[in-house]
Amino acid sequence: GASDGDDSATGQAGGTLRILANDGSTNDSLDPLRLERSFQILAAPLIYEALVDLDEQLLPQPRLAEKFETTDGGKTWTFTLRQGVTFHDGSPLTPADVVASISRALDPEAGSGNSLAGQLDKILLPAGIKAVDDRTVRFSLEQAYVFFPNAMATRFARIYKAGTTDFAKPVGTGPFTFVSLTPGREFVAQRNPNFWRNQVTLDRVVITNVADDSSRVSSLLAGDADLVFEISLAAAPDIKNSDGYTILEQANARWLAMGLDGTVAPFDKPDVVKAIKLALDRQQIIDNALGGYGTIGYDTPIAAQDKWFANLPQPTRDVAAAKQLLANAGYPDGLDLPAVVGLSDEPATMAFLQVAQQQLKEAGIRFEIKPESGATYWDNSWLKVASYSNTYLRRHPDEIMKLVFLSSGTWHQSKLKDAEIDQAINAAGQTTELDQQVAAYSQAQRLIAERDTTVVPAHFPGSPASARRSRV
Amino acid sequence: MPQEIGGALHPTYRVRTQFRETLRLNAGLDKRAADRRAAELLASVNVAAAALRRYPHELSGGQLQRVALALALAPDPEVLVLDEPTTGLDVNSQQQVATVLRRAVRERGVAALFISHDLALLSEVADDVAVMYAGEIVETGPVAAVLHEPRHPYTRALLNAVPSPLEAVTTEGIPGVPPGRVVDGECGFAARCPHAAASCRAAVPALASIEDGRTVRCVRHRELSLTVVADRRRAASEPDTRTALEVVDVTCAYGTTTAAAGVSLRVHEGSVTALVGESGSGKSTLGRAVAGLLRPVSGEIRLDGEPLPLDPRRRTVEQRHHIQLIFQNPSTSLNPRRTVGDLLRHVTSRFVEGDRAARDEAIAQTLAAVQLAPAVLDRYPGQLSGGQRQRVAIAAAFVARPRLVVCDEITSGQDVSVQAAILATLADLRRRLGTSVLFISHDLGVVRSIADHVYVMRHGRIVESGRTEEVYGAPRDEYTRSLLDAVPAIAPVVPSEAVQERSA
Amino acid sequence: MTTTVDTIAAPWRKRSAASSVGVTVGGAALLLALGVALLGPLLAPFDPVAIAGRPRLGPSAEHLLGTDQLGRDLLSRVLHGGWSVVAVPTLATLVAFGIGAAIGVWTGLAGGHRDLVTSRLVDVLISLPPLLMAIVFISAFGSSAVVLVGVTALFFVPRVVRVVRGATAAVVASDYVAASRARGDSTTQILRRDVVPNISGQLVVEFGARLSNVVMFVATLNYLGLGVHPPQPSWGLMVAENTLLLRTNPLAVLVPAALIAALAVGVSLVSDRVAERLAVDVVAP
Amino acid sequence: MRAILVKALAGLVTGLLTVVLASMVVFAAVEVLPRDPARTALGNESTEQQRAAFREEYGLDDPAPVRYARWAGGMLRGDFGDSIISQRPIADELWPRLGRTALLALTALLISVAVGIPLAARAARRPGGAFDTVANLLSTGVSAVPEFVVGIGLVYIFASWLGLLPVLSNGVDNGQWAGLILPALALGLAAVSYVFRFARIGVAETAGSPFVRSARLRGFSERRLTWRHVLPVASSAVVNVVALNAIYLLGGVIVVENLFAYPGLGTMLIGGVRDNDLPTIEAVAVVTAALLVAVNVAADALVAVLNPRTRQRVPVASEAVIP
Ligand SMILES: Nc1ncnc2c1ncn2[C@@H]1O[C@H](COP(=O)(O)OP(=O)(O)OP(=O)(O)O)[C@@H](O)[C@H]1O
Ligand SMILES: Nc1ncnc2c1ncn2[C@@H]1O[C@H](COP(=O)(O)OP(=O)(O)OP(=O)(O)O)[C@@H](O)[C@H]1O
Ligand SMILES: [Mg+2]
Ligand SMILES: [Mg+2]
Repeated sequence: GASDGDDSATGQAGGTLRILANDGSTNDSLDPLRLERSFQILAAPLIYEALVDLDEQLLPQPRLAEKFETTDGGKTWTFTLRQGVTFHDGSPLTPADVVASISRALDPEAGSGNSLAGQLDKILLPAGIKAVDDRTVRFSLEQAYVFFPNAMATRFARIYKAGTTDFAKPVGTGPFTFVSLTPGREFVAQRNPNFWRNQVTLDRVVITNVADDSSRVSSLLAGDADLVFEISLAAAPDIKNSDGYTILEQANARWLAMGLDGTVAPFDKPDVVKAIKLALDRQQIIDNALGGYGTIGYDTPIAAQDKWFANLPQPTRDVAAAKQLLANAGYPDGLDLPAVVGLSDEPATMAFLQVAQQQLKEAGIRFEIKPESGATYWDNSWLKVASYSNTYLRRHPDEIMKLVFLSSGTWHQSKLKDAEIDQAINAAGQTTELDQQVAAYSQAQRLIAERDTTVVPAHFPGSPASARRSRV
Repeated sequence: MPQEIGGALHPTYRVRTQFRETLRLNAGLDKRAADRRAAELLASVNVAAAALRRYPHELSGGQLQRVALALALAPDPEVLVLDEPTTGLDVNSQQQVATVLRRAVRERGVAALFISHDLALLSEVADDVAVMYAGEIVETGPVAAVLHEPRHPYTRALLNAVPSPLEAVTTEGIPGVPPGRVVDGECGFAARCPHAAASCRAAVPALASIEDGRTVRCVRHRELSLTVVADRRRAASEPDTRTALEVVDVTCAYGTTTAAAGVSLRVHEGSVTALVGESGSGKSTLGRAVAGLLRPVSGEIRLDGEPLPLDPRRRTVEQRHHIQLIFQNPSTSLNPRRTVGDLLRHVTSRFVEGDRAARDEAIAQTLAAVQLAPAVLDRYPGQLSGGQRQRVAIAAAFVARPRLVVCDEITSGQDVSVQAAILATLADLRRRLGTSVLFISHDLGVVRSIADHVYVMRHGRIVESGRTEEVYGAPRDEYTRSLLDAVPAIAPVVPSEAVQERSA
Repeated sequence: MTTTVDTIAAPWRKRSAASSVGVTVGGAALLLALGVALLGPLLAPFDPVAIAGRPRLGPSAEHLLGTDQLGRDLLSRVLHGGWSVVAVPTLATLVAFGIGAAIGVWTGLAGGHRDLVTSRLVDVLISLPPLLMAIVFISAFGSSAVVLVGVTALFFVPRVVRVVRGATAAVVASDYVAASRARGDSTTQILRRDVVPNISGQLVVEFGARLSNVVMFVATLNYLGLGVHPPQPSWGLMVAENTLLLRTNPLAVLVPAALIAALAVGVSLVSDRVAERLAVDVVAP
Repeated sequence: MRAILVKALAGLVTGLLTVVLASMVVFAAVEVLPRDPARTALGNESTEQQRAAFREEYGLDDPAPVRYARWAGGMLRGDFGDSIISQRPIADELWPRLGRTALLALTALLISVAVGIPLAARAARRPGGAFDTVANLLSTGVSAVPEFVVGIGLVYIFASWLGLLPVLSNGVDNGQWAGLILPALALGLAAVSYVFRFARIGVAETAGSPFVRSARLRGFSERRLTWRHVLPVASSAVVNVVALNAIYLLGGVIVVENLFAYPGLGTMLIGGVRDNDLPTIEAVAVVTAALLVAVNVAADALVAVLNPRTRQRVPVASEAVIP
């Protein structure tokens, strides 16, 4: 899945796979509830597995659970565990392990606020998790939730041995067993000979943290590494043109967002927001800011190639129309926006802002870029200032729309209250029928693109979490 | 042994290491043999073997020079070249080195070439002497003969410039400056020679052999009779006049170090009073107190009977005006970034009454008195020769027409001929302006040639005082006597008739 | 007796071969860097922040140095990018000098306890590593030009104080100042006539040495992302921005890097020469 | 001997003062950082109560002087506190990194001395000659190129282009010494030019001094003169320069470590700044200041050994610094 790295390790039989990550830190830990940076997020799926995997379309597929079903429209979910799965210590996987792992994820004390606990807040109580027999776990929800299996695929829902409290030597069921972890520097895992699914060909995986962009690329090209995460998109063409290298593209792993507070001037004038959306040359953003990798954004979190896509008309640049809109809004000579705070840890965001700045300038819309590192961005600017920009990971529409576009969403960027949007988002959860869900989300997308102030110029490939913390 | 004391030894190795290294290379000696030999060598220069364990910086200047001599003797050389081996040493150390050298040379049969400025020292050390001028040997011969009967005008002029502690003599500078290089086409000394004739300018004279194995490079050596040195004896000092400066029971201290304790002295109007003594005896300290650079701890300083405030900052302009100071080293006592004119104008604007024209007049007169051309006014000190610089310093002191000038070692560090010229200038100015001079020096010869009164200082106290001829003639204090004994001097010759030029 | 050794190096003394090559090379480098920095904005063919073409183009007739990752004209960015590398260090050095020289002269003149206390304090302040402190400060106050100048100046003040104090103290201990004192010159007069003219040479040398240091210091801060903000061009930042282009278009990195080096080298070689002219002994760059 | 002791004591006192002042400056600077350590540690979704409890636990609400005293007192006992991020004792992380940074710096120093001194000896043989002129210009040039440029250049040449050396240096603990070469070179190159310049001046001056001339008269070979008579004297100037410049080398260390992912104090510092890990920033800064003081004291001692005459620092013009 997009957010959970890739365990289908590539490479020849035997040997060591050397991976470089960029954001290791001294608090790296393999506690599944503390997975925040890509360094850990890359390491964890080698050790642990979840009940469910998400496929390319973000639809749940069996993993440790052989099958999962609801009989009452989403209020009760029954998961049947796969047989013959053993932990790295040789003990078999049992429903008790699932109960323990998921219960702990819901415990605010243990998880200090992981997003799974937030997602299932007031929906699943610890008492609602039961081992039915030696193969079955039943989740009794407080209210119907048709997307519950998606929740069981997130990185916080991974299964480990019941009773584990210290994750210094983590034990899971994954394709590799833990060897060592030096926080902020290095993670080493070796082949799990008893892996249930297929024969693992690699002997070892070493994930190393290298903060400097160019050093990571240089190491890759110098043969010091096999797989590098968080390659600046600018370097990608370079690598692609070198012999023996491929870029593993995940077409729409991420999306760029510019958040505008719709309750303050000038973003409280819909024409201004429309003018901004019109003045952007989205293809140029992809070409010049994203190294040519990416697809046009329709100002919604759903990319065109997604199953859920609403088939909206493609936004095209129209500077004249934008100027006209500005004039209508009372800015015939253009206007100066409040400074846009950009998350400086993300090269894509900073590149986007610099290109967008030039494009908007042509329409008379001027703004300054204020870079801010993740250390303060999330606390001081995100959702707080009038305009800001960062990227978000691709998520299931249910999850992302409820977070960002619902009036009561915790990441609600526009701050506008729109009952119709809320209703369209909630409608999708009323049914288990995929077609009806798609229809509801299409309606939501149309409304969001039309009314919400959030600008989504592009979706682009990328590995997870260059932002420091797992906001995304 | 190169010029500059102490530099001949490596600063970071012990003396023993340096002997071992040298002896192993030159004589193939092992450690123990080398140490034995080193001790012998040291003994031959009167240094205890304990010095072997020392680093060079732990030896005194005299010891160091003797150790360096021993080290130079270690490879058993046949010829020893010594470039001013005693310059910078005090008179006692000079004596020791000279003695040791003579002995070593005699015992080992080494030939030594001893390069020196100090004619008096040479007269005690050397057998033969060669005099150089402008890159040429101008005269050679046995030392006694050359120094007593110079045949070259330069040698004679040089001898006339040397003051003597043995008798009160006037000294004479040589006009002009040495060319500093070989002069082509004429006698190198012609430009400064009082006897230069057309023939001197025709070609470079050849070195001619004369009697007693002597040689001389002068075309007129037959015509000139320089065998007799002019009567340089100076007139007896003038009778005492009234007191200009009176220092009463002055004590000076730097923090806890007392540099002068209860010193009293007086300087008579229009006379030169000298303050002599070994290095560190407190001479400069006293001079600085008088000149107002230092606040004495106690005592009284009176100028013309009027007491000066102890705190020099409280002196009035008038009081500052009447006491001026000249430092030893004009390179450091003149601001290198100010022209001579700027300095003199600054001084006159402060101390000379009258308008601008009057001040310029005072400057012009003073410059003439110190024999400097008005062109120097636009020069920076760095563009002047050492002698010229010292004249500028003298002019800066005298241009104010002070009552008293304090001269702190104003001639040490100068060439003898320059020194003589400066002393003459000083004497001339003093006579003309009636200025009193407090003359601080450790050169007993210079003092004898210029001072009317002498005070001898030791360890911050005056140990002896009196009129110059009395102190030099019959020193009462033990220390004064030892000082006088140690000074090398050219034995005086009985003067006869004045210089005669056979052909005028 | 020896003749007086001329301790004052004279303005007219012959210069060495090394220094004459040095001043030629240094002067040329400095002129080049300054020329680009000051006149560059007038010559730039494109707006340095505008998207001028496809990204990552190699050198061509239209884009002489190619384009960067965002498609901006690299030549225009180079031509505009020197301003901050010249202005910030110059300003910072001037500020450091204004403060440092004043304190240095003051303590050097005063001597005594005031001097002792200041010297000890300076010893201590000098031991604080500038880059480390700058990182801490800039992450505290943000990285506006004002902060950059302030932080840079702050860490170079003690260095200036030390040199100026030393020079002043040497002058104050000299006989000619003693003579001025005996003459009754006021402190102001001594300052004007004796101290300032005699330390000005060292001040110039020190200024050159500091400036050269500060250029590199500021470039390094820019490189670490603690200086100028994108999209404004700056040579230091350009080296960081374009590192990934090194393989395909080395000029994108080499040109700004070379200009930084030219500036620093030029300043240091030329100030060496000025020092020689002013007859101050230079031991260090 | 007493003079040496007094000097050493004075040096030590100044050193201690430096460390104390450095700790105060760092503490004060970190104090004004507009960040909430509790939020950093607990994450954005933590509740205000949780954060308050955290502040309580770590004493973050106490007045600044109290916190400073507690923190400084801890450091005196070798306790740098816990990292707010990892919740582990900082000392556990710090000491190994200090060792590795020292290793990097020493290697760089070794390179600079091994290259700089022979070059200097060669150049000083004929001051003003062609070799001297070229070497001088080169050294000025190299010293004016920031470490990050040198580092990038080295990577480009040796790793990307020639493929001779690895880019990453994080394997030094496991004996992958090759990784040390490029960072040490990047750091050492700037130092080479300084060592070269000062050694050259020292050698040229020493070579002209009377003791060398008289040693030559006593028959020593030029080679022996250079290595045994000239260099020991010239080297004390170099030692001083190196000590004075340690502070600037340190700036280079920060840049170079980050460029090569070297697990030393520099990466720890930048990581701490990125993570808003105040105790880590403070600890690194103070330890670094202490390290510099130690280097200077060591340099004094070394100079005393090399040069018995001075038994004190040869005064080197204070502009002798590497930026
Ligand atoms: N290394 C040098 N380069 C150029 N000129 C020199 C050098 N050494 C000496 N000279 C010049 O050669 C002349 C003779 O110098 P030398 O050192 O032989 O004089 P000296 O008689 O020993 O004088 P002193 O008594 O001052 O030692 C002087 O004019 C001097 O300026
Ligand atoms: N500025 C000073 N601070 C401390 N002690 C000093 C200072 N100047 C001189 N002294 C000490 O005071 C004593 C007398 O020094 P002074 O300079 O008066 O001697 P001097 O007779 O002029 O010697 P010299 O012939 O060497 O010039 C010496 O012991 C000297 O070390
Ligand atoms: Mg000589
Ligand atoms: Mg004296």
